[in-house]
Amino acid sequence: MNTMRNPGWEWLMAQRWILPALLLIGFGLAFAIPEYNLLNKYVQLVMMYVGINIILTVSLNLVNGYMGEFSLAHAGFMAVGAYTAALLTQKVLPIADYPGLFPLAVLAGGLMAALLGLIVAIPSFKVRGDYLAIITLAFLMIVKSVIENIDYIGGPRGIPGIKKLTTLPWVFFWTVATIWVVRNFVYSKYGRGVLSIREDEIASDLMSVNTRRVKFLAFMVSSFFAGVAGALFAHLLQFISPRVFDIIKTTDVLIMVYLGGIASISGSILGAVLYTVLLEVLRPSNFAALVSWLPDVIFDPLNQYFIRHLGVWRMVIMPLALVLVMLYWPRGIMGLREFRWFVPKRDLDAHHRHVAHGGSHDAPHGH
Amino acid sequence: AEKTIKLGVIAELTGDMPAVGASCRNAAELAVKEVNAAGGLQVGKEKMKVELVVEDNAGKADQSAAAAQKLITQDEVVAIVGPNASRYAIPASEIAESEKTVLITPWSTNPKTTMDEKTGKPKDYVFRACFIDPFQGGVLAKFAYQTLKAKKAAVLYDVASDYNKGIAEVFKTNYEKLGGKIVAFETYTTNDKDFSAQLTKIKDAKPDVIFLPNYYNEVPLQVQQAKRLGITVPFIGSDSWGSPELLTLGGADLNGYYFSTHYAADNAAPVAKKFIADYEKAYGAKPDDVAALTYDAFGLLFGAIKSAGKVDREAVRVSLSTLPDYKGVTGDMKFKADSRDPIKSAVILEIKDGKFTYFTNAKP
Amino acid sequence: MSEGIIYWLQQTLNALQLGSIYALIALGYTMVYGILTMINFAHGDVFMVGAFFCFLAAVYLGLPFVPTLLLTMLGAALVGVMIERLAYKPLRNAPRVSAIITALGVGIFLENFTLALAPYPKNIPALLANATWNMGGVSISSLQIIIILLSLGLMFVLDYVVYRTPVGIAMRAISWDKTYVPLMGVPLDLIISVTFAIGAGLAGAAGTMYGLAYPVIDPYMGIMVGWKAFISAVVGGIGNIRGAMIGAFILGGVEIMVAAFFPSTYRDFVAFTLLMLLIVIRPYGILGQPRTQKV
Amino acid sequence: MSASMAGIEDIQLEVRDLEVHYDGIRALHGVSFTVLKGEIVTLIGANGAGKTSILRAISGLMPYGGSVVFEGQSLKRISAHRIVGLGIAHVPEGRGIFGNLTVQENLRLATWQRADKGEIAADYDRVFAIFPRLLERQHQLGGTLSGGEQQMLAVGRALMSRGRLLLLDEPSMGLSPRLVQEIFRVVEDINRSGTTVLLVEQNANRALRIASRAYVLETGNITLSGTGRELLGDPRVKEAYLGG
Amino acid sequence: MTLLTATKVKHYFGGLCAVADFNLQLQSGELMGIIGPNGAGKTTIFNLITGVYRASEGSIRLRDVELVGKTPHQITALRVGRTFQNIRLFRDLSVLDNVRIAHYAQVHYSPLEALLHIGRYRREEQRIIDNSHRLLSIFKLEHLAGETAKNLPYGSQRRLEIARALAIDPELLLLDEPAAGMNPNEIDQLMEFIQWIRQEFKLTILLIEHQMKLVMGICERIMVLDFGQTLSEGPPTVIQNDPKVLEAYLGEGSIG
Ligand SMILES: Nc1ncnc2c1ncn2[C@@H]1O[C@H](COP(=O)(O)OP(=O)(O)OP(=O)(O)O)[C@@H](O)[C@H]1O
Ligand SMILES: Nc1ncnc2c1ncn2[C@@H]1O[C@H](COP(=O)(O)OP(=O)(O)OP(=O)(O)O)[C@@H](O)[C@H]1O
Ligand SMILES: [Mg+2]
Ligand SMILES: [Mg+2]
Repeated sequence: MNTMRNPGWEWLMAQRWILPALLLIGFGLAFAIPEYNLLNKYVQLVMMYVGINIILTVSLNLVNGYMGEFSLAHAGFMAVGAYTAALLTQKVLPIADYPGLFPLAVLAGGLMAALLGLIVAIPSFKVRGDYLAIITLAFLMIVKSVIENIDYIGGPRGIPGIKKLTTLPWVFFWTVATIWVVRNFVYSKYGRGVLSIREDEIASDLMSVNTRRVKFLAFMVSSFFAGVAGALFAHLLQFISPRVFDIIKTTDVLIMVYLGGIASISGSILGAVLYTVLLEVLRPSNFAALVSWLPDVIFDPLNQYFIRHLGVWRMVIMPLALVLVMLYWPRGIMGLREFRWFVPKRDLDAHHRHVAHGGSHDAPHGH
Repeated sequence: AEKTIKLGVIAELTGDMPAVGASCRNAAELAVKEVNAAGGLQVGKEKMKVELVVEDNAGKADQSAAAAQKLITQDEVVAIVGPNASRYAIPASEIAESEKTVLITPWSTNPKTTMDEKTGKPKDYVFRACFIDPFQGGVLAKFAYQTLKAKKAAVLYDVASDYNKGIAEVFKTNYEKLGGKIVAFETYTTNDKDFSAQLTKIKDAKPDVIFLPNYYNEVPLQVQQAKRLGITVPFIGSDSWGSPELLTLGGADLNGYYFSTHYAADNAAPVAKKFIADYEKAYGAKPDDVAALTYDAFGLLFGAIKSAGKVDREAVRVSLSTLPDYKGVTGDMKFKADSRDPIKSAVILEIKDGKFTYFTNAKP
Repeated sequence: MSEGIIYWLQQTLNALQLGSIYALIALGYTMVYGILTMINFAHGDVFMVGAFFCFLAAVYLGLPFVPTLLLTMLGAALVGVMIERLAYKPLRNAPRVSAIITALGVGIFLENFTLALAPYPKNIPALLANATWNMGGVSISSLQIIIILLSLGLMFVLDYVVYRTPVGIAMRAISWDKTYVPLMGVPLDLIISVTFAIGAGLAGAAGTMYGLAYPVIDPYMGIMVGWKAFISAVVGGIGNIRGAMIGAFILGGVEIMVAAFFPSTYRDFVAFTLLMLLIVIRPYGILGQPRTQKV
Repeated sequence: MSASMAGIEDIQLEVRDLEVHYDGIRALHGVSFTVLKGEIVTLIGANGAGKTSILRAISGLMPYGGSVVFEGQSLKRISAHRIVGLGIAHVPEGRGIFGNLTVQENLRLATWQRADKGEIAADYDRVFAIFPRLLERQHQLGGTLSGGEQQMLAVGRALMSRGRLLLLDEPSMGLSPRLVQEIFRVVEDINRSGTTVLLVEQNANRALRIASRAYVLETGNITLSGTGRELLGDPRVKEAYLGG
Repeated sequence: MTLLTATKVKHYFGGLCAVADFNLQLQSGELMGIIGPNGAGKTTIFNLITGVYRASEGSIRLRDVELVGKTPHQITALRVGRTFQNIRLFRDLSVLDNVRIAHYAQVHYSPLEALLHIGRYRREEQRIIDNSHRLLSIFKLEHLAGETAKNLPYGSQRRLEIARALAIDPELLLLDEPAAGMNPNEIDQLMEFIQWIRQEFKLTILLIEHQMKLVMGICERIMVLDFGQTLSEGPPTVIQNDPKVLEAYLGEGSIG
């Protein structure tokens, strides 16, 4: 709460028009970039990954950060969304004739995932903590096993040749939609209910919060967007298989959530961007390009002995960086804090009604 | 500065199959070093040096696609070699196809890698250096039924792995077509180390032969555990056995078993002998089949670039698909006009005295 | 004996062996898990490092079984204590989940660091003569017996330590709330480090035994094993030594028996569904008790 | 008797200019006081005055500025568990019972630093003589005890560690009137048998009655001090802490 | 009019009988105290009324609604509010949010309206914020609205707990040892305060307390529990002199 007190920053955070403005510019760019090839396709692809990862991270944060559970099922929901959407576009919907039906497929993927979210939501009424973590893990394994055993959807071979329907504007749209909806959820009575469950479930129930309903909604919203992300992912990669959605995928999303910070939308965005971009930047050739301004005497040996081998070492450096970040910010970089841009004005005002002008801080835990 | 030819490699350096990635990178670097040592590649009138860009895909499908996209758009490579496993090769191949850049996967045996799902036709730009699953499964079924005279067979395979499952199923179909009986068709999941339940079941079914279309790091465990349970019938395997590591890991347990693969080191052409010696000198280990196939993928590429006479993606594609018979480490190969899968034959090796020995050539 | 019974007996034996292998790992896991109530993602990777130490000791130093085992345990314990001091201790007062994620990071680091040094799988030589006996169609190996006995023995030792000795009482006190533990005169840091050392040492021992039972090792071998240890510990009841043992046997039993009597393709599906039901029915594990928290 | 008149050897605990911070906010602003051997000294003060913080600092549970000297030895850089070994026992606010340990195990844990087996056995008897209820509940889990039983256990535990100085943080909180009387009686007994007591209490009336000396703490500063009787009669104390 | 009726309520924890035979008739508007030795089952009775535990036997009715079998939030929605013996605030949340959360049952908008911030959302949210501020200012906590609850001094945390309980708009308020950890002077203030909120919010209050000064000072009727059973019941003057109560609870001495 005290890291960002400089006046310039304060001023910036207080400008409510910036976010809508960024949104507009973002949409413009999302259309313009692929249209006019403003950035090369590799950068475009990475941008789409970033978007999908933001969707995953923000939605997982709802359960793992705001609600304080430790769900490992996210990749499972993603798989459900991916397979549902891919089957629709490949086998059911006449996508070839009407590419405009793609959003329907994505929506269906999300809804299917939300439906299966029940499998996790219902035990969560009774089971908490690490015991619930096991249930989510089991869910993930079950999803994987079921997909592997259905030959109609490719079994372990997966579904190749999915039409590439995911585009930068679509990714941008869904990313914004996710952020918007999750943010709305968080700043509603249900969102506060989720927070209170994290803090003290019994007290929450005794303060009139319908904890079942709240958990139910939180799991549904979370798994819905995981499904959406899966659907987009399938139509970007053009190939899915059960392996794509294994525990490693969940681990990636977990890292992004906790790196960015629990119970923070801005944190999740930050975490997803950092993690995804860093993994790409640390590619040997990218890294070499980044430091190519170094004089040859330094660059050449550096490149020869270190950068060229970064291929393996980047996976050593990444977790180290994660550990360091966690030691420094135990709740993640933006843990329990929020850029004020994301906080509804009403909430901001309510907390600062009697605080003298300017003596503010970032809203705690996003309120 | 002098002009260079940039070639990309996507390898599984980290993730679930790092050994495959390491072999692939090693062989790629060896191939390029040799060409450059000879002054470069003859393209048209000039000799051009080859520059290699190696990317890791971390054993992830999305990173495979990202790596492919990066190599093509950012590094502007002429062609790509890799990834090896089908589940990584497929997403990379989609990018290569839409970006009109040649991609040769050394080791992906899934038929779908080189096929366009929408049209059912082969992809234009995606090639492979190996044979495909149905071919191998057929070869092995015939070998088991006719050569080994086994009337009852059992299969144990990894149900979560596309490769294993693919071959297992082809084997089953072909074997039954020949008149054999599959008495047990058992599965496990990647990373399992204990197969006792399945093997006990297999023992109960009393097969004449057991087929293990599994990777060389799992096969020794499976064979050892089977022996411990008192199973005495022979085992056969597929090209995934074809790593010298199998012998280090499995030792004498594997003597007397057979598997199909791409080439036989002891019955190899001079190119192969030279490659094996060079590789051993450079890396202190015998090359496995991924290394050999990667080396051949580069051989194919070099040949195609040379005969194209210019460094141009489209030209490379055209000349690759019309390349006359290429004599590689893993045998002679050639692409048919309507296919991206090389015509090549398989060999059956026997494990004898802790060594791979040539047993027979096999055509389906 | 009829074939059916032989089959049954053999599968039961298989289940026992797999269960004890899981138990070997779960016991060390649950020690640390019990006192810090932290999902120790790195445990599986310390186990992996242990297996690699075993490989080094056996192959490069050419040591026989006992010194290899001791050296491995020592090495793993050192790694464990180092991890605790550098990565977990600074987070002792932070939310529980921070340490979990740090552990995850440490685990991935260990995996890939090992990978950078050893990209190819390694083979653990047979340090123990492994005799196999055939008893009326059921085969039993000496290694199997050793592993089963070892895990049982360890369970009793640990159970004694945790429930009967002052160190054990201190460990349990820490697991309840460490704030006031020093007021009892108990050196908190030391006890936690000792617990980590024991846990990691056990992981090392498990790595060795696992390496002997399944002699192919690779840098990622700890991931799945770590999850299984976690499952065992939770199913048995968090922090409960006997529970971890039972959890491990349940897991091993379910995996083997499902594969034995159903089509093996359904193994994961059935096993994990059963697991899910089990937790729903017993939300605090088999032997676990809800933390009595008065309202 | 005041601190300045006492001989050096009589001073058991000397606190000088104690400062404590929470998240950068200062909770104690240089508190100084002394406790002589054999005394009961009580600290009274409103909620949040900093009483608990003082005790926590003394027993090494939190970092502080200033100095704390116990029997001539500075406690500044000594870790909490060693301080127990030096002879300070602390019954923390909220009792700090280990809910998953039995009564007996809770008691046993407190003997961690002791090697004198025979005397430990005698101390068990002593504790059970003072709190017969604990004997009855020996094998019950600490977490299921009632509030009063937990308080008894907490004091019993402190006795087991054989401190020469006993820090008590609101021992009467949440207890029935009867038990409150009992606890105060036990505190006096313990004191009489030679243990110095530093007592923090809300129940100022009672605390002042048994105290040799007392200090009044207000928002991190000591504002008044004197003997128990003096303060009991002081109108300022009456108005602020003894109620109408 | 009888607000709360408990008949033959029993509760067991495993083998332990925490509440043996509890009967109560609480009149609307009454302020009643429950006292009794530690472990007598007082808190358990609050937990039974609010649905934290389900009574093993017997019936608890609020007017004519049976409470046994209902979940805590259902009971709370019937306008029963409570505080806790050990403070249970939402520690990491702001003071304002602590109070806002307790409005859950009174905020009327659907999940869809919440997800899209449409319809009744704005109006309802504003109403809740205003009401929360009203409560906070009554409890002199308004300037701390944005502060994290755990950073509040103990006394303020106690007040916040009561404010939060009032946010659910209770008719029946259950206070579990509100004076614990307060000095006699603070208890005096608390007594006045309880009486004031009782008027202001038209509350029926049931309170558990060990501070005799408070119990004897403001309760109209007192029930003494021992071993989960009623030992004595009556106005303060009677209770104070009941030998059974003296023996089991008050001890030889005085008040306070
Ligand atoms: N963990 C903490 N974090 C932040 N501030 C704290 C913490 N603990 C105490 N404080 C603050 O320090 C000051 C002194 O607190 P302390 O607990 O020492 O008071 P006390 O006199 O013991 O009060 P009480 O009678 O309520 O027990 C108070 O203002 C309190 O709010
Ligand atoms: N969750 C529980 N599990 C087991 N026993 C319990 C539980 N809650 C309370 N008890 C037991 O029930 C009895 C009554 O407890 P309760 O908390 O109601 O007492 P109380 O009258 O409120 O005492 P105090 O005045 O000390 O708060 C006690 O013996 C207690 O140990
Ligand atoms: Mg205090
Ligand atoms: Mg109570």
